[in-house]
Order: sequence, then structure tokens, then C-alpha cells
Amino acid sequence: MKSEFTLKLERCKGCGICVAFCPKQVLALDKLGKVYVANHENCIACGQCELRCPDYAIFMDKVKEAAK
Amino acid sequence: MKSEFTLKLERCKGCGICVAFCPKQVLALDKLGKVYVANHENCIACGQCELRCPDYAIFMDKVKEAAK
Amino acid sequence: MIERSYEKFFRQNRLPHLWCPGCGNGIGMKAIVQAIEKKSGWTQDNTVIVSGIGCSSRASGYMDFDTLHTAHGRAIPFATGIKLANPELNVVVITGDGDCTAIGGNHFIHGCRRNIDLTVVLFNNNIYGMTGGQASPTTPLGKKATTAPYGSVDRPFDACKLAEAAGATYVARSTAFHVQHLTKMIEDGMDNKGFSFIEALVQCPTAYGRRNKIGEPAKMMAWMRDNAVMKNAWDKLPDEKKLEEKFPIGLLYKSEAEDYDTAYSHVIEIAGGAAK
Amino acid sequence: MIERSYEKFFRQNRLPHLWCPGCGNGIGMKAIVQAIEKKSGWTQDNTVIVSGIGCSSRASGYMDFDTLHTAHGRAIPFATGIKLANPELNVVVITGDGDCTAIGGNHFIHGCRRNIDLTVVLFNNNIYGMTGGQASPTTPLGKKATTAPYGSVDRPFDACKLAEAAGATYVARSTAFHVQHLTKMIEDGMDNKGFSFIEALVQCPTAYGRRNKIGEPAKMMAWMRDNAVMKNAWDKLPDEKKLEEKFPIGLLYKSEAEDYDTAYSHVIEIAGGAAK
Amino acid sequence: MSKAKLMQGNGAIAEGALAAGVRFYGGYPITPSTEIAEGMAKMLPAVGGIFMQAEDEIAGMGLVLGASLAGKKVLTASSGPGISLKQELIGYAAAAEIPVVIVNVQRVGPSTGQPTAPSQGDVMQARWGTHGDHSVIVLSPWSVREAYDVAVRSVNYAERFRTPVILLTDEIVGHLRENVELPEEIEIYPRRTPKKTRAEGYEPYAPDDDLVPNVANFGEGYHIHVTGLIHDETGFPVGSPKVTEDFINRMHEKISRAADEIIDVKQDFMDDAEFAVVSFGGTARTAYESVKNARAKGIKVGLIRLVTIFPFADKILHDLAGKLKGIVVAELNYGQIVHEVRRAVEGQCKVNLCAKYNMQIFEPEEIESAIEEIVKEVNG
Amino acid sequence: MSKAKLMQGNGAIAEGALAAGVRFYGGYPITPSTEIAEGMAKMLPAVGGIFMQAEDEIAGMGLVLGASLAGKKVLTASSGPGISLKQELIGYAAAAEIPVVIVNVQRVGPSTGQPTAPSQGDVMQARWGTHGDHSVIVLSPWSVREAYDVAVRSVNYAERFRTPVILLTDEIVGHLRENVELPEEIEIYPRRTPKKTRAEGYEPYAPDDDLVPNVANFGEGYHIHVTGLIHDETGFPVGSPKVTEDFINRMHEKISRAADEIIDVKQDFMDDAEFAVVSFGGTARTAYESVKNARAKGIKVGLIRLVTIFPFADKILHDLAGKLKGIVVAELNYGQIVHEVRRAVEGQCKVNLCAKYNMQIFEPEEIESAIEEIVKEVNG
Amino acid sequence: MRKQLRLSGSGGQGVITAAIILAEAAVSEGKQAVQSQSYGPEARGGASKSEVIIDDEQIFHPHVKNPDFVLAMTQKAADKYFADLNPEGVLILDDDLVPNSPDFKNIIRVPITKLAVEKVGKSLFANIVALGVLVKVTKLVDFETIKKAVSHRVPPHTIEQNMNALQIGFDSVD
Amino acid sequence: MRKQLRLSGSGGQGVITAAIILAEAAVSEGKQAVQSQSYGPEARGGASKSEVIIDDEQIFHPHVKNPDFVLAMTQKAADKYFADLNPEGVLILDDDLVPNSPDFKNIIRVPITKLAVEKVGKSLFANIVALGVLVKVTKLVDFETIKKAVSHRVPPHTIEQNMNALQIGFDSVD
Ligand SMILES: Cc1ncc(C[n+]2csc(CCOP(=O)(O)OP(=O)(O)O)c2C)c(N)n1
Ligand SMILES: Cc1ncc(C[n+]2csc(CCOP(=O)(O)OP(=O)(O)O)c2C)c(N)n1
Ligand code: SF4
Ligand code: SF4
Ligand code: SF4
Ligand code: SF4
Ligand code: SF4
Ligand code: SF4
Ligand SMILES: [Mg+2]
Ligand SMILES: [Mg+2]
Repeated sequence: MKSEFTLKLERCKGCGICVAFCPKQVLALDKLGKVYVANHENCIACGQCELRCPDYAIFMDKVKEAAK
Repeated sequence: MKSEFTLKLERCKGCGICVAFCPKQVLALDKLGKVYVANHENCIACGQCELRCPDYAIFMDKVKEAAK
Repeated sequence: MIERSYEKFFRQNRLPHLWCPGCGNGIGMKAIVQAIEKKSGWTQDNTVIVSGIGCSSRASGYMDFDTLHTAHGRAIPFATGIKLANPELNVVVITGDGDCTAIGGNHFIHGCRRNIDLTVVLFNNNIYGMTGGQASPTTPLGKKATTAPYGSVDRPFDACKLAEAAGATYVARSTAFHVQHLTKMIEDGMDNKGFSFIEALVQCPTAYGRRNKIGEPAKMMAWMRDNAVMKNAWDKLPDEKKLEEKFPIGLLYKSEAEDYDTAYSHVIEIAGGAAK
Repeated sequence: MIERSYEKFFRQNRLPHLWCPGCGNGIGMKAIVQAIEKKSGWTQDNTVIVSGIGCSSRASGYMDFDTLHTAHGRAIPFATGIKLANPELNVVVITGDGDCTAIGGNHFIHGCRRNIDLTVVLFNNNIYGMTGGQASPTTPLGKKATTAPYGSVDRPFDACKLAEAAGATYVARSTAFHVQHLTKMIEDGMDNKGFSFIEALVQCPTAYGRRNKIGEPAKMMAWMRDNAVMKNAWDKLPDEKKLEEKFPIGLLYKSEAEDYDTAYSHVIEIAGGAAK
Repeated sequence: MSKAKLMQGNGAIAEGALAAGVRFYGGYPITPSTEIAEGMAKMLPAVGGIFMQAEDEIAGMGLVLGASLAGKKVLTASSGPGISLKQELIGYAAAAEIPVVIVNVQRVGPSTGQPTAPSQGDVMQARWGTHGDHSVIVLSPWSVREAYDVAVRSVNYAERFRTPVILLTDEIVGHLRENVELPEEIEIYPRRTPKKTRAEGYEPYAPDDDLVPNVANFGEGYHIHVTGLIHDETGFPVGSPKVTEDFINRMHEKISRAADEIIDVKQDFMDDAEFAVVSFGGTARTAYESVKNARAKGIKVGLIRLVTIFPFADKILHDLAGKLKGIVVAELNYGQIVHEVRRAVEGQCKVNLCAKYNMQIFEPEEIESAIEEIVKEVNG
Repeated sequence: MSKAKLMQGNGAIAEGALAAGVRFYGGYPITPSTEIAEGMAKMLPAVGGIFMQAEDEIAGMGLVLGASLAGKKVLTASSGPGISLKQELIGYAAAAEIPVVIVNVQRVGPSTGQPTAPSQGDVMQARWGTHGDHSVIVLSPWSVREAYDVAVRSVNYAERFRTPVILLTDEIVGHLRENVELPEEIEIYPRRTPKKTRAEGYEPYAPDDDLVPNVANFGEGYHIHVTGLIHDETGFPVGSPKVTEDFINRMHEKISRAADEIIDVKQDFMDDAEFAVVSFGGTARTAYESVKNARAKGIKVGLIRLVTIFPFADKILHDLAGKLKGIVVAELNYGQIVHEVRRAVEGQCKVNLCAKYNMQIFEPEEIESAIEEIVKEVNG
Repeated sequence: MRKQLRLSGSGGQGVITAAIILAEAAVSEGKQAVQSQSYGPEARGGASKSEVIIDDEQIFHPHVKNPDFVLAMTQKAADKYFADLNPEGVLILDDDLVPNSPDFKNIIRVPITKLAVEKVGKSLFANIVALGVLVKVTKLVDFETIKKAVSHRVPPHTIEQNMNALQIGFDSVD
Repeated sequence: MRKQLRLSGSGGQGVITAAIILAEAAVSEGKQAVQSQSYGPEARGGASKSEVIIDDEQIFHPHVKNPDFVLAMTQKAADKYFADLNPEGVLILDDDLVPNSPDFKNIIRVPITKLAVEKVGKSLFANIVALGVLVKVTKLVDFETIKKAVSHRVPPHTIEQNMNALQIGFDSVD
């Protein structure tokens, strides 16, 4: 595990940008249109999701592999 | 004589443009600041005076040399 | 004397005009009527002259066409309305450096952008003449004006560059000294179906010249003669010779684009109102 | 989670912001605060954010500085007044394509001309977002808007070209897709002592995308990714490859000139008021 | 199925203007007027007309004034901030006598205010917004159907008097959708035309019998000159006291002379009324219910509704006031038309203000209590 | 040698503003106000201040409002056409409570009108020019010395009430040169400052006891937000009826509450007067002579001169009217302040208009005959 | 017979369109109708509300004070607008988007948005599903009339889906 | 002692400056003075007129109706402004620029512009020559006072020429 996510869901508007630009299909939207981490194991901690989220709703921190 | 002048003096404001740009010092301003033809004989009928008069006050027509 | 044919384009009962002795506006106005005279199809009945407010903009009152003396800075929107409402009309705009590039700057760039079929002639005297000599957006750095008593520090516009960047399809410059050239530049602008912009440098001996100690009108015109460089020559000029006061004249820019009225006629077609 | 340091630049009690899902304004706003964060000497106390009216201009309300939400189109004059009244302040302008190039067009070109030391970031979404999708001066030809139901026929501005021609001393472009690049462009603009203009392309899925059938925000950003070409590459691109939708991003223009405040300080000196 | 359809006030204004012959629209979008522009953008090209989105409101005015001079009937629309920007050229239209209709769909001000909320706070601006002595016609509809009618009338007045006409509506009516049945036929006042040729000494600004000049359209060979400077009958500026005075007199008199015709004041329940509510626009709808409710309680109150706001109905109000014990002026602002009413009434009866300026429309009970209040104050 | 010097009205305004602490001028030239800009261009840099010529009048307003927010006392000046263009941002200043003085040197309108000729045709515009409910202070001097004083006062009021103040002068006074002796010292109202720190919960738009907020200048660490949207005490926009109502109330009440202090009405020969002339600005100079002449003929007439035009002296005029038989309102326009006077007088006495709008100033005989006229009408 | 309705939700949910269609349907049945709306002060993302009054007689005052029916498509809207509901009236809630029912007698919960997504294919059709519900509950217009009204308003290529959405809404309550 | 003067001519002749200097001189002698001006409606080239009232007491109405002295520097000005001259007043004309004297009793003709050109070197000084004439004719201020007033107003490097111009004007009449 290389990434740790913080989701500020009250900010998420479900625009799907993070979902679309995630190179590994890690993210998805739930029924009410909020982001959730669907396939954490695929995440490569590239940070694209956080980078482009227009609502500052998703934060990805890299964590040491060791912490696994 | 190659030129014939028509002066619409009510239009002339005595700006001196025609005087300054006449290549032959043909024109001058009188006491009340109106243009007059001072040295007609020097005129080469180049038309510079009419060309640049901002008040359409001086008109130069070429007349046949023969008319002399 | 043979009556000058362009005199019919003036409202004779309103001459002599009220411009100061030696003012370059008279030269610019003559250049315009002479250009109109040369345009086949342009008549006094189908040509409209639109101006803003300023010494230069008083020209409309002297010209025997349908003429419109609008508000300060607003000539281009009025002219646009006229042109679009009746595309048969030829519309010429006469404006000043303050009128066109200060208060009217936005309309100017938007006219260029839309490529409205207008011929806009800017009488640039580098000053607000009408109100007595305040700095304009074309007053050169360091020159004095009543509102720049210590010399102007506002960098001036190059109105031609601006027109080009904004989308004008014909951009040219000339001066009151180069009357015939100026007339030709205007004439060519009238041929362009689209936004044509001609900057005419004109002397204002009263509000600009006097304060900047070059008051004699003829001296100001001699300066134009000495500093204007024809575009071809200018392009060949090495940069070190493009000295402070030198500037290019001639056709500076030209491009092809559909004019607004033609473009809008497609809209009418699509909308089904073609019987315009 | 490590708290993101730029979050302190937001007024937390006003988030989430009111922009639509997927609106690019949020990305642009973050780029600005991240650029500010990197500037040494720029603090929340000495930086002022000024905006006009529009969706984009609502940004000022979310940023924890002295902030000013002016009238539609008027951000630059207000910002200029602030900068000149207190040159110690760093002044950033956030504006929209309508705000900056339609109603505010004149102030825009005059700000450029005078080289006022401002950093102006234009959030260009090619539409009037706030009022629900009317055409703006950057709406591409043929695109639909509520006021261009048959497709726009008004040729769009290239705001960067206009800025350069008007006298801006730093001109750059980037997009919401290229967040880091955008941040860098803004940062460099802040380094320029003079008028810096950064055009940030941002997606408006609601008022532009939906009507033009490219509503998905991510799709709009993918378009940016696919069509933006870095300046160096752009300059090397043969003309036939500069296709319709392609556009250059990066630093487009830079020049050296005294900024207005410095220039005016000379006036004060001459006038003897140096103890400013 | 009935011929009625659901229509929005703003849409009705666009339809009415189109029906009255408007063929050119120039303007800049602003809430809550934008639907008028959008309607015109759609409808005008379909009849060969032109819609143009201007770079700002000032340009919008310039466009329509130019187009009007070139012979088209024209419309522009905006709201508070945009109307403030148009002021200089509204004065130009008055001075140069160019037919133009300017719609103001009022929202809460000042400044950006509350952009989506209704208000009637621009009434006095409609009269006095531009500098200098000038006259203007201001009309205000209370329903969607009346919005259509008033649009037609505004275009007709603009043409007939060659004057700017302000169609002063509010967000209430502008955004309201309701049943309308549009008239099959309407009367249209055509563009005035010269009655003399140039050879006969045509003077574009020579007043006709009704004091309105028959200014030629551009392109008809008359070579006229149009200016915002004060000018004489030839159209050319003259720095003469006499010309100036005559000009300003005529500006005013061409309208005041026709005032009886222009002034449209509707009266409901006024026959035996001892009290009256004065109101206009969307607020008058609520006032109508309030008056009905008060009547139900036995109060002899009527409704005076101003469709024409300016020229102000001085005489009508003065005369009515002579027979009334009290007037309540109900308006959605801090108090504007109440000043005009007080002036007209000249102290003959009590005039109370029932003002509301909290971004919401009146509720019937609010005006009702104002009625009961004044009854109590007067009758003790 | 006396300390008096010859000074022009426009120059006195520039000097007065400078003395009151103005350090920033932004504006666009226009006749007959230009000398104010020119004076500022010369004088400001000499005291370390800034003069900037804007690209238009709107930008001129934007500049001064920005500079004011950044802590400078500011001035702008214009005339009719330019004042019309400034209307939107005058409303912004009212809404965002930004101190600013706007000088209007009136010339003949409407539109371009007669640019070099005197008028008082922008009086009602000064009150109602911008959209939406707002309040404003309008002052008008009659002499060069008073122009100086009123300039000082305008700057002080702008700062004290954080409101736009319109210094409404006319070409008569603006271009007049006459003897003045300037005061050695003047009172200056300093920029208001926050009374709380951020930690103490400072709210920039929280009203002080006098209902005026102590808005911090930009750059002082308060992180305030300023907007033309209707906002609460924090300065942030709120779409709430209560906030809207409170806001609009406070806008008006901060001024109306101090009205007695602001309203400055000069009375001459009024002690035993049966008739009065109401006038203001340059016209009042002529009215003064007319009244003197009429007195010499035995008519008991006095002069009521409005230095403060708005807030209007409703109560003073109402009370005076109770004791008078007739009032002549002398103004250089088609009739504007007469409406306000009639409203205030409420029919208590006859109010006649003595108007002139032919680009020339009044002659004393003209107002004299108006006085004689009303005496005849009333006394028979 | 005056009936007053309030349709509320957030910006993009289409409650205004639904209200307009309902009013149009009423008008086409020869009734009097008035439709008005208000946005939040913020143009985007804010609350959105539309009111319809239907009557046999002319309608003057256009504002709904105590609605007979309220549709709420968000929690915020539900909390804000149920308060002045006629006590005998009905409150219709989106089952998923309004997790907490306000304290009111007559509440009908329908998974409006979910139905739109799952049965019509897009949340975009939620407003039309809601319209189906409203017609059923209020009985103000015929189902046939509302079908006509909807098909007049929507883009031609979406008519089928919209009819489907209407029907689903109509059938979701009894 | 009220005295009223009108100085008239065309745009560039400097009559307004002359009037201002005269008023300044009066003020510096402790008198009350009021100076006003009017341009033609046309900003340029039109007629130009300036009026000065000098009195011991405060001056209210600032307009000159029947001047005691009129200076006319053009024919147009002379024709227009002599009419309301006080019959006992004096009309001062530029000898060359006003070829036709109006029908008035007291006329003084001085070749003002010519003197400026020929004796001072530039027509620019005509207004100061005229001022010299006015001071002599009107006796309203001391010659020394007007000299001071002129030197305060004009650019330092032109003081000498201006003093000369004043003197020439002053000496040109007796
Ligand atoms: C709205 C408005 N602002 C200002 C003015 C005053 N004004 C008249 S002409 C002018 C400037 C003229 O300069 P320019 O356009 O360069 O024309 P020029 O007189 O130099 O030919 C100004 C500021 C005005 N008439 N209207
Ligand atoms: C004087 C004035 N005119 C019009 C408006 C209405 N208005 C508000 S924002 C806007 C356009 C916004 O477009 P843009 O600047 O591109 O910003 P966006 O919303 O797209 O970010 C308009 C026309 C206004 N508020 N004030
Ligand atoms: S990009 Fe942000 S707002 Fe959009 S879905 Fe992802 S987390 Fe939510
Ligand atoms: S960090 Fe990269 S891989 Fe991981 S979720 Fe975000 S975008 Fe996907
Ligand atoms: S150029 Fe014309 S106006 Fe000037 S002096 Fe010569 S003739 Fe006269
Ligand atoms: S025609 Fe030529 S030479 Fe003759 S007067 Fe004119 S300028 Fe001089
Ligand atoms: S002031 Fe200048 S521009 Fe105006 S008429 Fe005189 S010379 Fe020409
Ligand atoms: S309308 Fe467009 S610009 Fe405005 S918030 Fe929505 S997506 Fe963003
Ligand atoms: Mg100029
Ligand atoms: Mg935009």
C-alpha cells in the first residue's frame, strides 16, 4: 500500500474528474454521487486525483511501503 | 507662368503651412495673417500648397504655358 | 478656376470649419472625401459618416452625407448598428485618439474582432484637443499635457498593433504630411469588406504643439515627413536604425475573413428568415 | 493526513464553494493560492485579491486575504487604484472571459498599456457561466450559446495576443488540466514587476459543455490535454499541423518595461513630493 | 382546448416587441432580463431581423440607436447595473430624438444587490437617471399579457414621439409564467417619414404639428446631421439661448401635450372609495388582493394602478386625493413613487408609505394592515 | 496687502480636497470640470499623492474606489455625460460603503448639450441616478470660498459616513474667479479605523454607534471581503430577507439620523419674510440680488439657500412654508428642485417655479419679476 | 379549487422545468395557472424553488404562502420548505436524497432519482419522474395532458425516455 | 464704485488671461473682483469673452449686463458686444482687426496686435498690450500693481517682454 486517502465528502460534488483521470481505475462514485476508493490496491500514488479535484475533496498522502 | 491661384480668403487662417512647404518661397502671409502670392514668377506649379492646406483656401490650377 | 470636385462633399454653408489655424484635421477630412470620390458605387446618399466627440469628430458636421455625431467614444457601436440595420450603406467612422483608444477602446477592439464592415479613420494628434490638451493614450512618454504637467509616464498605445491583434482585417497608417498616401490608404481600406482601420497622424498645434514647444503646424508636419518610413523600407531597416521617433507608414496588416454582416446572413438563413 | 498548507489560504467556513460539479474554477483558484504560497514575501496580509462579477469572480470570496468583489468588468481599475495607493500590496486579479474581455475589455488593454504591477488571471470558460450560458468574446465560432442559438458568428478574441499588443509585459496561457504548469505560469507572472496576464482555460460543464454536447467535465479536460501544445513545440510545429482546435500554452510573451508605480515615483520626485 | 398558453413575462415582452415591428436587438445579458435577449436571439433572425450581443450595455445602446437611425425599430433590455451604464446614451436618445425602447427588469439594488430577487427600486432612476433636463415615458405592466401590450405600446410611443421609452418591469412579472391569450391584431405606429423633399427645404428636426420631428432614416438621400449637442431645426448645433430654450421646451412639450393619452391609470373599486392604494407593476397584483380583502372587511378602499409611471399622473392623483381620506402607496422599495404621490396630492389627504425591500414580494396581509392602519389614523 | 487672492471655483475645490487630505485622484477630463483634474495633476505629486488619468469615467470611479479601500482619501470630478457613466459605480460605493467624493460641475444637458454653458440640470440625477434604493449626500456651493469649504466638508462626510458625496457645483461657480481668503486651519475627519482586532471578532461591516461601519483598509491584516452584493456585518453576501432589509435600512438611516447636522440651509432676510426664494449654487448669487432689490421695493421676501441639497431639507421647508404666503424656486433648469419643495411644502403655501434653461445665467430682474408675480397672485 | 404547489431542490435538478410543464398542462386544460421561481442569491449550486398556483379564476398575488403540495429533492429543501406547508397538504420526498423526513403528517417518499437512474438511465430524468408522481398525487391534471405537455417541451429524440420517466413516476405511488 | 469690463476676441487671443490678471491686480489692491468667461459652444476657434467686475463691496450676481468698458479684438466681437455697453462707457478696439467701428460714442482705436508684433515681436503679446491700454483707460488699478500681477502669471523667461508689452500698451493711449 503506497497511498492513504482523506476524503472531505462534504466537499465532493461527484464530478467524476478524479475517477476519469485516475490511471488505475482506483476511484468510483457512489449512489449519491460521492467519491469512494473502490480499488485501493491498484493505486500507484500518482496524485492525479488530488491534483485535479476542483473541490479539494480528495487528498492522497504517500505512506511508506514499510507501513504495509 | 504655369500656375493660376484661387484664394478663398474667408477660409484662410494663416497657418503658414502652404508658405512653409512651398519649395520656391512663392507664398507669404499678410499683416492680417492671410495668404498671398508674393513671388508668382517662382512658382513651379507643384501643387504642394493646395495639397496640404487644411482649410481648402488655396487652389492652384495649371495653365498652359502658351497662356503666358 | 476649375471647381474642385470633392468640394461637393462638403456642406459649404458650414465652412470655414472651426478647427484652429494649421490643425491637421482639415487635411484628414479632405483625404476622406477624396477617397470616397474615388470609390465607385459610393455616393452621398448611400454613405454615412459617423464620429464620436472631439475636435476630429466635428468633421461629420462638415461633410454632406447622412452624418452622425455620437457621444464620446461611442462612434463604433452606432456605426455598427447602422451597418447591420442597412448593409447597403457604406459607413465611415471618424474618431480621435482619445475617442477611439481611451473611452472608446473597448468598442474599437470589439469592432475589429467582429470584423464589421466599417472604415475607421483615427485622427491621431496625440492629445485631447477639444478639452484643451489632456494626455491621451497616444501621448508619447515624457511629453507634456495639462494632466501630465511633469511629462507623461503612461506608455502609449500603438493603435495599429492593437487593431491587428483584435482582429481588424485591414490596418494602415499615414500622416497629414503624406496627404496623397493617406488618401490611398483610406481608399484601400474602403475596398476591404470588413473592419478597416487607418491611423492618420495629424498635428494639433494648439493643445499639443504649443505645450511641447513645437507649435508651428508646418514644423509638426515636417516632423512627420522626417520620421515616417514607408512600410517596405521599415521592414528592411536594421533595428538600430528604428530610432525612438521613427515609425512605419503604409499598409501594416491585411487578412481575409468573413465580415459580420455576411456571417450573420447565414444565421438568418438557418433561422429561416432569409427574406431579409 | 498532513494538512495541505495551501488550505490556510481558503476561508474554510465558506467551503465547499458554490461552483457546479466539475467546474474548472476550483482548479484555477487552487493554482493561484499555490502560486502565492511559493512567493517569498507574499503573505495573507499583504496580498489583495480583486475580482469582477461572474462565476469565476466569486473566487475572491473563498480566499483568505483582503478580497474585493467589484462590479462586472471593473476589477482592473479597482486593482490599479489599490496598487497605486499602496504599492506595498501584491495585487492579484481574478476575472472571467466576459468580465475581462467583454465589458472589461477597455480596462484590460489600458492596464496592459500602463504596465501596472498586477497579476491578472483570466478563467476562460468560453461562456458567460453566471448568467446561464450567453456567448462571450472567446466563444469559438459555430459553438452554441443561449444568445447564439444558431451557433456563434462573432470571431473570438485571442486574449493573449491582445494583451501583448496592448503592452502587457508578461503573457502566458495554461489550462485546468495542466494544473502544475498553470501554477508555474501564475508564479512566474507574480515575479514580473509589471502587468502579468495569465489565461487559464477552465471547463464550464453547465453553461458551455452541456449546450455544446461535451458536458462531462473530465471530457472537457481531456480536450485541453489533447489540444494544448507547449510553446516550444508550438513554435516548431509546421503551419499545417496547427489545426483548428490546437493552441499553444506556456510563456507566450515577455518584455522589460518600467511598471507604472515606479514610473510615477519619478513624477513625485520631480514635483518635490518624494516623501511619499 | 383554449387558445391560452403559458408564457413568461420576459417572453411576452420579446413577443410584443417583435409584433410591434422591432427588427433589431442589441444588448448585454443580465439577470433577470436575459430571457428577453435570448428570445430575441432566437426569433429575430427567423424574421430577417438582427440580434447582436454587445460587448457591454453602453455598446448595446449605441447599436440600437445606430440601427434605429438606419430605419429599424429597436429594443434593448437590461437590469439595474446595466441600466445605470446606459444612462448617458438614454440622454443621447432623448436629445437626438431617436426611437428606442429600453426594458428594465428590476432586481434588488443598489449595485449588484440581490441579482435574482425582485424589486421596484429603479423607478426614480427611470425618470432622472441621465443628466440634464429631459423627458421620458415610463410604463410598467402588472401581468404577462399586459407585458405584451405594454411592449407594443412602448414601441409605438418610441416611434410616435421619437423618444426613449422605458418599459419598467420587475422580476415578479418578468419571470412569472401565466395564462395569456395574445391579441390577433395590434395597432402599429409606423416610422415617421419626411413630409418635404430636400428641394422643398426639408429640415429633419422641424417639429410636426404634434411637436415631433419627422427625421429621415439614414440612406434616404436627405443628408441629415444628428448630434447630441443642442441643435436647431436643421439638426446642426447652435450655441444660441433661444434655440436652447426652444429645444428643451419642445423635448418636454411633445410629451406633456399628449400626456392625457399616454397616462394610463387603472382604477378598481374606486367608485365609492374613501381610501386608496396606489401601486404598480407586480406589486399591484398583491395590492389587488389586499384591497379585495379589505373590502370584504367593509373598508371602502380602491386600487389606483399606474400603468404609465411617467409622465406622472399628477392631475388624476390630485383630483382623486381631493375625494379621499387617505392613500397608501405600496411599492417594493424604500419609498420612491410615494414622493411623486405626495407632491401631486399637495397635502389634501394623508399619504402613507407601505414599503418593502427585503428581496421578497409583498404578502396581501401586509398591504391590508397598511390599509387598516391608515383607516385608523384618519378615522381615529 | 490683503491675504485675499483671486481663485477659481474649480481650483478652490481641488485646494479644499487637498487640504482635507485627498491624496488620490482618478478621473477623465470633461468641460467644465477639467481644471479640477489639472489642478490635482499638478498638486498631488508635490505632496506624494497620485493623480491618474483614467481611460474613461467608469475606470476613474474604479480607481478611486480601489485607492479608497487601500487607505487613501479620494476625489474624482466630471460633468453631465461623465457623471451619467459613473452611476453604476456610485451605487457600488454606496453599497460597499466606500468613502469617495464625486464633483459634478454642471453644464447644459441632456447628452452633449451645450458643453461650455452653465446649468443646474443634474440635481435630481444626483439623488436618483444610480439604480436601487440608496442614499447619498449632495452639497452645492455658491461662491469660490464656499467651494473650498464644501470640498473639505464633502471629504469629511465621505469619510465619516463612508458614503459617496456628490459635490454638485455648476459652471457658474466652477469657472468663476473671485476673492477668497482661505482658512488657516480646517477640521479633518480622519479615516475610520477598526475598534476590534480579528481575535476579538472584528466584523468590518458591523455598524458603530452612528450606524457607520469601521471598515479596515486593505493591507492591515484584517482579511476583509468587500462586495457590491448585499452583505451582512461580516461583509459576505447573504441571500436573506432580514439581512437585506437591515442593510438597506442602515444605508439610509446612517445619513437620515445625522440629517440635522448635514442639512445646511442658509436664510437671508427671512426674519419677517412673507415670501421666499429658494435657490442654490451659482443661481443663489443672483437670487440674493433679486431679493435685495425686491426688499428695496418693500416686498417682504427672503432667501432660502440650500447648501445641502440632499438629504433634502423637508422639515425646514415644511416649517417655513407654514409661515409664508409663497415661495419662488429659482433654478437653472426646467424645474427639478421645485418638485422637492412642493413635496415638502404639502400645499401650505403657493410654490412657483422660476426656471431658466437657455444656457445663460439668471439676471436679477428675472427672479425679481417672479417675486412680484407671486406677490400679486397671492395678495391679489 | 385553488391549489398551490412548491417544487424544490438544488440547481441542476430541473424542478423549474417540471413546474413549468405542470402549469402548461393546467393551462391546456383551460385552467388558470401561475408559475414563478426563485434561485438562491448565488447563481450556481444554490437552492432552487418553483411555485405553481392552479385555479379556475384569475390569479393575482403570485406567491405561494401555504402550499398544498411540496416536492423536495434535497434534504436542505425539505428542511426549509415543509414548514409552511398546509397541515392537510402532502410532502413528497426523494427517498435517497432526503434521508431524514421532517416532522410532518402526510409524507410520501419515492426514490425519484434512483428510479430515474435505474429505470430511465440518467438522473437527468428525475424531474420528469417527479412530475409523474405529482400528477398522480395531486390529481390536478390528466395523465394524458401531462404527457402532451412534456412532449412539447423536451427535445424530440428524448420523448420516449421522458414518457417512460413519467409513467414510472406515475406508477411509483398509488 | 462698481466697474464692469468685458474683454472679447477669438479663441487664441488671450483675452481670458488678460481679464484674470486684471482681476488679480484689483484683488491685490484690496478690492473685490469677480472674473467669469464664456467660450463659444464650439470649443475651438469660436468667440471668446471674459468679464470682470470690480467693486469695493461683495459681488453677488457675477454677470456683466451693461459693461463700462469693452475691449474687442475682432470685428465679430466688436459687432456683438458693443450693443449693451453703458452709453457713457468706452469701447476699445484693435485698430487692424476691427476695420469697421460700430456706431458708438466713445471709441478708442489702438493697433494692439500690430504693436505686439512690431514692438514686442509676437502677436502672442497682444493681450498684454491690451492690458496696458485697459489700465490706462480704466484707471482701475495702479500701473505698478498690474506689472506685479503680470509677472506673477507669465513664464519667468518672458517677464521682460511682457513688461515691455504692458508699457507699450499703457503708452499707446493718453
Ligand atoms: C463621456 C464624456 N467624457 C468626456 C467628454 C469630454 N471630451 C470631449 S472630447 C474629449 C477628448 C477628445 O480627444 P480626442 O478624441 O483625441 O479628439 P481631439 O479633440 O483630439 O480631436 C473629451 C475628453 C465628453 N464629451 N463625454
Ligand atoms: C453591468 C453588468 N452587466 C451584466 C451583468 C450580468 N453578468 C454577471 S456575470 C456576467 C458574465 C459572466 O461571464 P464571465 O465573466 O465569463 O464569468 P463566468 O461566469 O463565465 O466565470 C454577466 C453578464 C452584471 N452583473 N453587471
Ligand atoms: S474530483 Fe473531487 S469533487 Fe470530483 S468526484 Fe472526485 S473527489 Fe469528488
Ligand atoms: S493516486 Fe493516482 S492511482 Fe491512486 S487513486 Fe489517485 S489518481 Fe488513481
Ligand atoms: S495653408 Fe491654407 S490656411 Fe494655411 S496659410 Fe496657406 S492658404 Fe491659409
Ligand atoms: S504650386 Fe508649388 S511652387 Fe507654386 S506656390 Fe504652390 S507650393 Fe509653391
Ligand atoms: S485644439 Fe488641436 S485638434 Fe483641436 S482644432 Fe485646435 S489644433 Fe485642431
Ligand atoms: S456555470 Fe459553469 S462556470 Fe459557473 S459554476 Fe457552473 S460550471 Fe462553473
Ligand atoms: Mg486627439
Ligand atoms: Mg466565462
